[in-house]
Amino acid sequence: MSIDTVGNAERNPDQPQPFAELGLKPDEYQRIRDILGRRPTSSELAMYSVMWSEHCSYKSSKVHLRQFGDKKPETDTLLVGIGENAGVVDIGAGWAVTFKVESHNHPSFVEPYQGAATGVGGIVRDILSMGARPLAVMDPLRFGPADAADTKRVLPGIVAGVGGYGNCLGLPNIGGEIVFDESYAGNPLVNALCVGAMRHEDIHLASAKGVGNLVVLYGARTGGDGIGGVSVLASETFDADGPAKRPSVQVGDPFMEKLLIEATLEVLHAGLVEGIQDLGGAGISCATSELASNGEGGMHVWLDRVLLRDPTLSPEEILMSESQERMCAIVEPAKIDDFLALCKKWEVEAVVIGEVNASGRLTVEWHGEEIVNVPPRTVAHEGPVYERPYHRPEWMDALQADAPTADRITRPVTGAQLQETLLDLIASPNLASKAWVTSQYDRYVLGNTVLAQPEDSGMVRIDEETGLGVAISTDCNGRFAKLDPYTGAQLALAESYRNVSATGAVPLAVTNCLNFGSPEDPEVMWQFSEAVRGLADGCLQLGIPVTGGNVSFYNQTGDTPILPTPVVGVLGVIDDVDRRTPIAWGPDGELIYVLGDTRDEFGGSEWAHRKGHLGGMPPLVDLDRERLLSEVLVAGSRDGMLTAAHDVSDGGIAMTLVEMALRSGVGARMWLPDDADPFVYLFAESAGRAIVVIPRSEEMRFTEMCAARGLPAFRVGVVDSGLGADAGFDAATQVLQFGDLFTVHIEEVRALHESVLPALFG
Amino acid sequence: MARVVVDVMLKPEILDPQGRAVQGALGRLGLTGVADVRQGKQFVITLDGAMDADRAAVLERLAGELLSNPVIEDFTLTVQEDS
Amino acid sequence: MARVVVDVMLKPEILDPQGRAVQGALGRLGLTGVADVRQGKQFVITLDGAMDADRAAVLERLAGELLSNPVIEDFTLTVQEDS
Amino acid sequence: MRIGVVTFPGSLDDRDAARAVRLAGGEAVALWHGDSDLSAVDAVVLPGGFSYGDYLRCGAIARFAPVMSSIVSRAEGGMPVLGICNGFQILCESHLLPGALTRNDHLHFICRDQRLVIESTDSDWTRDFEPGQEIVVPLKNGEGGYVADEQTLDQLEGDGLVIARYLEVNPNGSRRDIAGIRNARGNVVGLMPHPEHAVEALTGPTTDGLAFFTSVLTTALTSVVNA
Ligand SMILES: Nc1ncnc2c1ncn2[C@@H]1O[C@H](COP(=O)(O)OP(=O)(O)O)[C@@H](O)[C@H]1O
Ligand SMILES: [Mg+2]
Repeated sequence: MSIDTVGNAERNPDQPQPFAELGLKPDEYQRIRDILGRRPTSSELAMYSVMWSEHCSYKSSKVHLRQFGDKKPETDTLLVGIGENAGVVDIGAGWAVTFKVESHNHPSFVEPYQGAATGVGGIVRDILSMGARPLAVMDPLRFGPADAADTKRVLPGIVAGVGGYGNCLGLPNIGGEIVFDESYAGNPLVNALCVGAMRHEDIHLASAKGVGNLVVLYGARTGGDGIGGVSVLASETFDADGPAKRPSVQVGDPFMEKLLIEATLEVLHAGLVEGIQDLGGAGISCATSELASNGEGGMHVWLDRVLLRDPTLSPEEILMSESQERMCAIVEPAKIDDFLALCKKWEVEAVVIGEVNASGRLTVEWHGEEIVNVPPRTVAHEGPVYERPYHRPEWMDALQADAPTADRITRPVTGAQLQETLLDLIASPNLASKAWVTSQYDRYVLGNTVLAQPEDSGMVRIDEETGLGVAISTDCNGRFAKLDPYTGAQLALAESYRNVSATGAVPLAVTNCLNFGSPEDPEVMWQFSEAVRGLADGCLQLGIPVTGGNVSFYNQTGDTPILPTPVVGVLGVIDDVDRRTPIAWGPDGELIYVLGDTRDEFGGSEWAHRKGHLGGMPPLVDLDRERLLSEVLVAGSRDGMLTAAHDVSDGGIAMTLVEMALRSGVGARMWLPDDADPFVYLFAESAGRAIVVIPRSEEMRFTEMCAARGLPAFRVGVVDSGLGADAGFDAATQVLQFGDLFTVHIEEVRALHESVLPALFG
Repeated sequence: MARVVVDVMLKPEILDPQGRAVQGALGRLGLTGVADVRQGKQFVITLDGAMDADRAAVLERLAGELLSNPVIEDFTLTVQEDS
Repeated sequence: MARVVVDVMLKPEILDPQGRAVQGALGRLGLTGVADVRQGKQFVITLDGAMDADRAAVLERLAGELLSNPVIEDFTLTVQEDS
Repeated sequence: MRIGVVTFPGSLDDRDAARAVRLAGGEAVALWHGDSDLSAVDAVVLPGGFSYGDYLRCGAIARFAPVMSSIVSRAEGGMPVLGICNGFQILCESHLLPGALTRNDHLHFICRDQRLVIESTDSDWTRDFEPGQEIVVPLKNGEGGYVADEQTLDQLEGDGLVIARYLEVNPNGSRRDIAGIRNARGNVVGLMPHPEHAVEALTGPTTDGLAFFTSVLTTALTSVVNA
């Protein structure tokens, strides 16, 4: 096997190189030559090609993502902003929280279990690399139609993978999403979110500071995982036999990740670490170039010291391997023995692979020969930036004009028709109980889970002394985003913000995972640019900064992209988790109120989706109203005025009430406003609404607060466990009575709601 | 009665965390010089009646589609005709 | 180099839900007359150097103590001496 | 009273077990799998989790940890030991309790709030319950199906060694709905569900689990009085 050295590159400047196979455009290749003043070695080519890929360089999205910084609201809660592994938010009392969502879509389509498992593993290491103890995970998922054969293949595997990894790692799963839509057939989305916490003084950054400090690689051994494209380089340098087979799939080892977490937290707390970085996409190439360019600017690496799982790997492959469960730390020489001893305690292999220097270059050596000599910033941060063309699709006008009006789709009118509509929504895979999935996830481990599904947000306690905690929700209705990406992104933000507020937490910060089709399609690029603009404007208006996120492009089959799916995660803080607001109402006599205005809004609704229709405009978004609603929900929780609160979204008021009744097991009597169109009132998906439940003793105080602040509040019902007999059941039967229109039996509804996913996937 | 044994192993290039855990334990418990451990699955399938070409073809297909995951695993299939 | 294969199977009297699930699936996917399926584990252990009586004894012990649980499982151990 | 909580590589519920011990009024002492010294604890909890990834068989590798030799010999001398979930699996693998725990019959990991009936209250860990008391605690496992041969099962039942049984739903195919068992002396208890996750109203479905941990403190008091 011959090694392409820097000397060799200088001696043979014109040797042809397979840059195109590695995904580099001719001008990008030329730029590398210009930067280096010579042709790159094959190892350098490997590094540049992977670091300049869409996935690592954000070359198509960068120009748009800048808005998150440019439009950042005034805030003093952001301790670390966009650009690090994950943003860090101050939640008071010396505590800081970091959270981020990332995609693992394509790998999960190829191998559902391992793709999803390694997706969870990757985001957990991002959180760990900030110095935080990971506390919980969430999993926003999207699938093709629930009854499609491929959904039956991917969904159980993905769910088992999310659970298998998270459960074994000991992180509670506190929420997520499961949405079915035709557009995700062949393009399932697996987004994974992790949240972690640390004391302010424990925040760590990915930078290689301090000349003479050592670069330690620790965790799993390096194998040939995820190096698909780079094998072309290996095959050039290998003898006639060609390279050994390389795996196309990465296998996760959650046990190793658990050891990695414990070992990392111990070395951080012992003060043994100057800088730290996880290894994810682009492996050692990414970690060394980012650490070097964020630090003193120089680093030397002895690549042959890397512990290998597969001894046949070439240096190019080692540089690019995406083997899981690895971390990289910068350690002072005086502390290296203690560092290695703690790794040993946790049975984690560790080896010094490099040293920080002042050369301003990243140099890599392989058995005494120099194979890389580059300015690290050009690899890590100065990749190509594209201004991809975009334009509003011509079909948008027709799509938006095709509203689901009464003329277009017959609407239910009679009590029986309205009841049938409700039962159909309850049994739709998008609204049915997700317990078949979530019961495969441990939500109890660590003993700090205050809320998990089916509550509006996940909530975990961070400080056992004071009860300080955080709530997180992730949301996105891709149908809304298709009808209008700007508004759709804001609606995703609004829903997530509302969900966090409903639990009593004050929204503080935003993360996002932008799942789109191909950026080379100007129409997709338009959807993307509109979604980013909407989200950035929305965050500015709500006063909560974007702290990080992830972009996933190329989610499409042929020319058909997925629904634009900007998943938004909002994090809120609650100073005492003991006063969280759940969705279950309390005893008889408590009053049920709808907050906010209901309009005839069905564009992109679940009702229209059930009718096979997508068109019209999404619901109006009024972020000032969302903010007001949030303040009322938080104040209601703080002052002990609320027993329950639940945000109104998919399936409208009727579905929201059903979910509350199912959670509490107690019936209620509802009435409809005289002037209301029952169908619109029950099923419209207008934004900016929540249902709250108030003890009678608090009614006056609460309604006065709403009136004073100008938030519409309508009394629409009362909790009542004694309606069974009236409805023709025995007296103990719990029912939900919708005026004189219709009545549903709660346990029958529960059986229906819970039977849907088991029937499809059990 | 025919007996068919299908052994399924992770492909050599795929990480085998289970095998690794066993390897560590074997070493700690006194077995010297363990170079490698791989952990696989074994299916022992008993069929009524004799094997024939049709069933052999179905089995071969299902061993590669159902019993193993061709993305990460290899299988070997052995027919042991019983009395 | 010696190769040792340890096959571990649930005892016949212990219910094997995995085997049962596989049996159902094989039937649904077109294999006729499946009388029984049992799913076991297989360990392929590669040792540096040759087998000797000491190592064979350690292996035999660990196959029964570590690799299998005698309460519910049986094992068979096969040594395949390699070149 | 000092109650040790063992951390193996891959233990997950060790902090929770320690919290439960503290809430019950005991002193939680962290024990490390690699130490055979038990730091003069009066009782030990083997917590839940995936020791060594549970890659071979749950509890199979942990059983050989140095700390286990000390625990086995102290348990044989009467020290109270509670194994929860993975801890139960380790106790079976160590032969401190009969039988074994196998893959759930439905082949999925399951996390649910589980109703149980406490059948034996004369163990060191169940004294504070009423016989026949029904409780709800979380259950979460992938390999929780209790199996043993018929003779062992008959003997467990005949000798009153079943401490808890599943009610309403058998979540994993356990033989005879067994959720937990004890040894004849009553100091060693294995339990598949997780009482340490039902010790605070805020984070658990109930606080029913606390009585396991107060029981062992009561045991200690009684033995002091009797001594
Ligand atoms: N949609 C987005 N919104 C805001 N920040 C983003 C977005 N996508 C990526 N980022 C930020 O860009 C940086 C690089 O992202 P990424 O490559 O995913 O990080 P990592 O290398 O840690 O996996 C991170 O700070 C990330 O938070
Ligand atoms: Mg990162």
